[in-house]
Amino acid sequence: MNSGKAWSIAKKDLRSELRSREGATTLVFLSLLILFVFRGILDPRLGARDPALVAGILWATFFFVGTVGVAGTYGRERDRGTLEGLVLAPGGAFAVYLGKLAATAALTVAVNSLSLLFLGVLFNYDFGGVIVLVWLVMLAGTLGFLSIGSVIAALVRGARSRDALITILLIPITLFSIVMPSVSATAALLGGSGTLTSNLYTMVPATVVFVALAYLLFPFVLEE
Amino acid sequence: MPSGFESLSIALALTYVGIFGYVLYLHVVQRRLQREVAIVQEALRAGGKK
Amino acid sequence: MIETLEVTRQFGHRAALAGVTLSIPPRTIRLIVGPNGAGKTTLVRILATLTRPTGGTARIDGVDIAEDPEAVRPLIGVVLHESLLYPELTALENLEFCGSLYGVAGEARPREVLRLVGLLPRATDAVGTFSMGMRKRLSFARAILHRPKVLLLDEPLAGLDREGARMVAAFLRRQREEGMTILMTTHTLERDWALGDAVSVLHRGRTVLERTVSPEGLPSFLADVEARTQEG
Amino acid sequence: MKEGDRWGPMLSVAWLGAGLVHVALAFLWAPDPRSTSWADPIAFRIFFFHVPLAWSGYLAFGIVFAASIVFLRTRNARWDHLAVASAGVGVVLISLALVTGALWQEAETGEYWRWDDARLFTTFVLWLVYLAYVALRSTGEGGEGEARMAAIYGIVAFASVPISFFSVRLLPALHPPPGSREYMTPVFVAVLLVGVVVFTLLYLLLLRHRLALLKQALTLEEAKQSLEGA
Repeated sequence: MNSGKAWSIAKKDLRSELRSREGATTLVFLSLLILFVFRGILDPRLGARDPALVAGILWATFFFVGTVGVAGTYGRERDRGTLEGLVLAPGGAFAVYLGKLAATAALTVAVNSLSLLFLGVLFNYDFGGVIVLVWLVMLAGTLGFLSIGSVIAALVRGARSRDALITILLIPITLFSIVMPSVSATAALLGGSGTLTSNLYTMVPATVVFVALAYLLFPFVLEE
Repeated sequence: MPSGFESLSIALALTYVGIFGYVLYLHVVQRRLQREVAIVQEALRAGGKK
Repeated sequence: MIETLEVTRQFGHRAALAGVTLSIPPRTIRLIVGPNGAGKTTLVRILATLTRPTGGTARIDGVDIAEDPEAVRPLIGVVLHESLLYPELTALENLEFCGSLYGVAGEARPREVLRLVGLLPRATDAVGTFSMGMRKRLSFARAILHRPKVLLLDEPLAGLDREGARMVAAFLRRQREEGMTILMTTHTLERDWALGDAVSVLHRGRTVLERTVSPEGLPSFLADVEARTQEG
Repeated sequence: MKEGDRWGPMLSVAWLGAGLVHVALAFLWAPDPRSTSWADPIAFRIFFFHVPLAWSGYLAFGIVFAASIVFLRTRNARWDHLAVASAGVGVVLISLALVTGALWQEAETGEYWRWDDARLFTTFVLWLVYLAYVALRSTGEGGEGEARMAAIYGIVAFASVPISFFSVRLLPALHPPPGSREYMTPVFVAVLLVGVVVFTLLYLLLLRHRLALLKQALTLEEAKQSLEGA
């Protein structure tokens, strides 16, 4: 595994993203769409003050933004046939995984940060001093989610119904290992009861195992 | 709330209905495939091809 | 140098390759000919370590592609049907990115190969604006960027106009002079006959015939191919 | 079943016999009246079916996991067929385990479903994961691409079950499942073991059926191809 290759791929992905901005705009609009839907059905007076509800809304948004983001990065490479160029280069498959994971994470974390802002505005919800910790939980959860999300997205990149498949395959794997702990950690933060550590404590090992799985399996994943 | 005995019998019934249902399903599909194979082989022979 | 012995590729009962045996010395262009579906693309993909062979052995410059694909990759330059290029990036950015993957730093080598394929004036234009022929030539530049020993080309002249094909042919002859081993698949043998040093015929996944190229040898060769592939 | 198939009938007879014995034992077993760890002694007997079903479901997916690893290594299509067949049977067994688990939970606590019952929870995760596996297999592409995809997912999915188990178990809302262990009398354990044997036999029987079906589908595929090719 050659970290130089990973770094070059990350830089290339981000440069392509800045140049075409195709991924970013899709994700921002997706985030706005989901938040508007929740805003539409929830009367701010009664609904949006409950921490568990706000955490749930946030993580529903983060889940779909992450899924579409990671699907896009591999989908585009596969459709344009450029992924084989990355497999052909020396440095191993895991470097491709890390490079693309870094670029996707940067984009997704940026959009998720915007989502926090949008929620604050749409629900005129004041996160208060705890916003930094909420952001950190978002970061941890997003990295955990993308660490396995990339594997699944790369895996089904060539399948006909890949977008549906990605969601179907990702939900069972990430819902209980990443998303639910993140939701309860965020809810705990917003609700003031500080059991944050026990949730982060579970998400970190889950992420480590996912990255280990990626290391073992990615050479097979990229095979055509 | 169904009584204990009802729950048990429902559980038992569902389990074995499920199992035999699945076996039956496998059997039916197997039969259908066998018929299709016979048709295709017939077409092969009729066409005189190898 | 490319050597393969009874390379096969199959899944279940479908055999994409049923036994390919080749020996291609350096400084030669080997044409691989065969109808569509004979396994030409599969052969290129196996040698390029993109697809795993099911059986047989294949070595590039003595390195076994199944045992040590990582060691093979720096040795090979590959041109596939897809151009492996990013349309939103410029020609130079594409080559610099590819260079970074192969440990070739800076702009010097990228500019040099761009000049070789006559695209230096378009260095800072987005590849998305390039014509089909220009993209093909850029993918050749990409393939030789890291100075590989072997070139694996899957129908490189397909879709090129006369002018484009002439430029690519000149390019390949120059690479041959510089010691490159070149394997090139084609299904338009008549046009590419003069370019090759030898021809191998692939029929139903097997190498069935091999012949060194001689200027007037085409008609008799075509007759032999016809004979050999009839009773298959 | 094919004529040269000695095992099939023997396996079925063995399973039927053992199954009847197991059902009889489950009914005859009388709980120790003094112990208080379950609300309804009769309904508790569902336990003798729920646990063996869940066990054979886990076994089925363990085999999908192992077969997927061997397939990735050897690329021999036979392992892929084993994985597909085992997953199909596994989903059926796990679905029955969920149903019996819910019925038992309802008899115990009046609710059909409780998230904080760790056993029910992990069985549910396993069920969800392998529904996704079966969905992946039915994209219909067939061939090595789909087999490789499914093998890799089979590995990741199985590994995610314990991860999900530990991640959620430590959530504050969850407490360890109720019930002490004093009802584990030797007789009880014996009946349970008979159950496990019966349902493992059942798994093997269903697996053979499912593999035979797969073989049939392959011969049809081959016949069709030779029709097109010829």
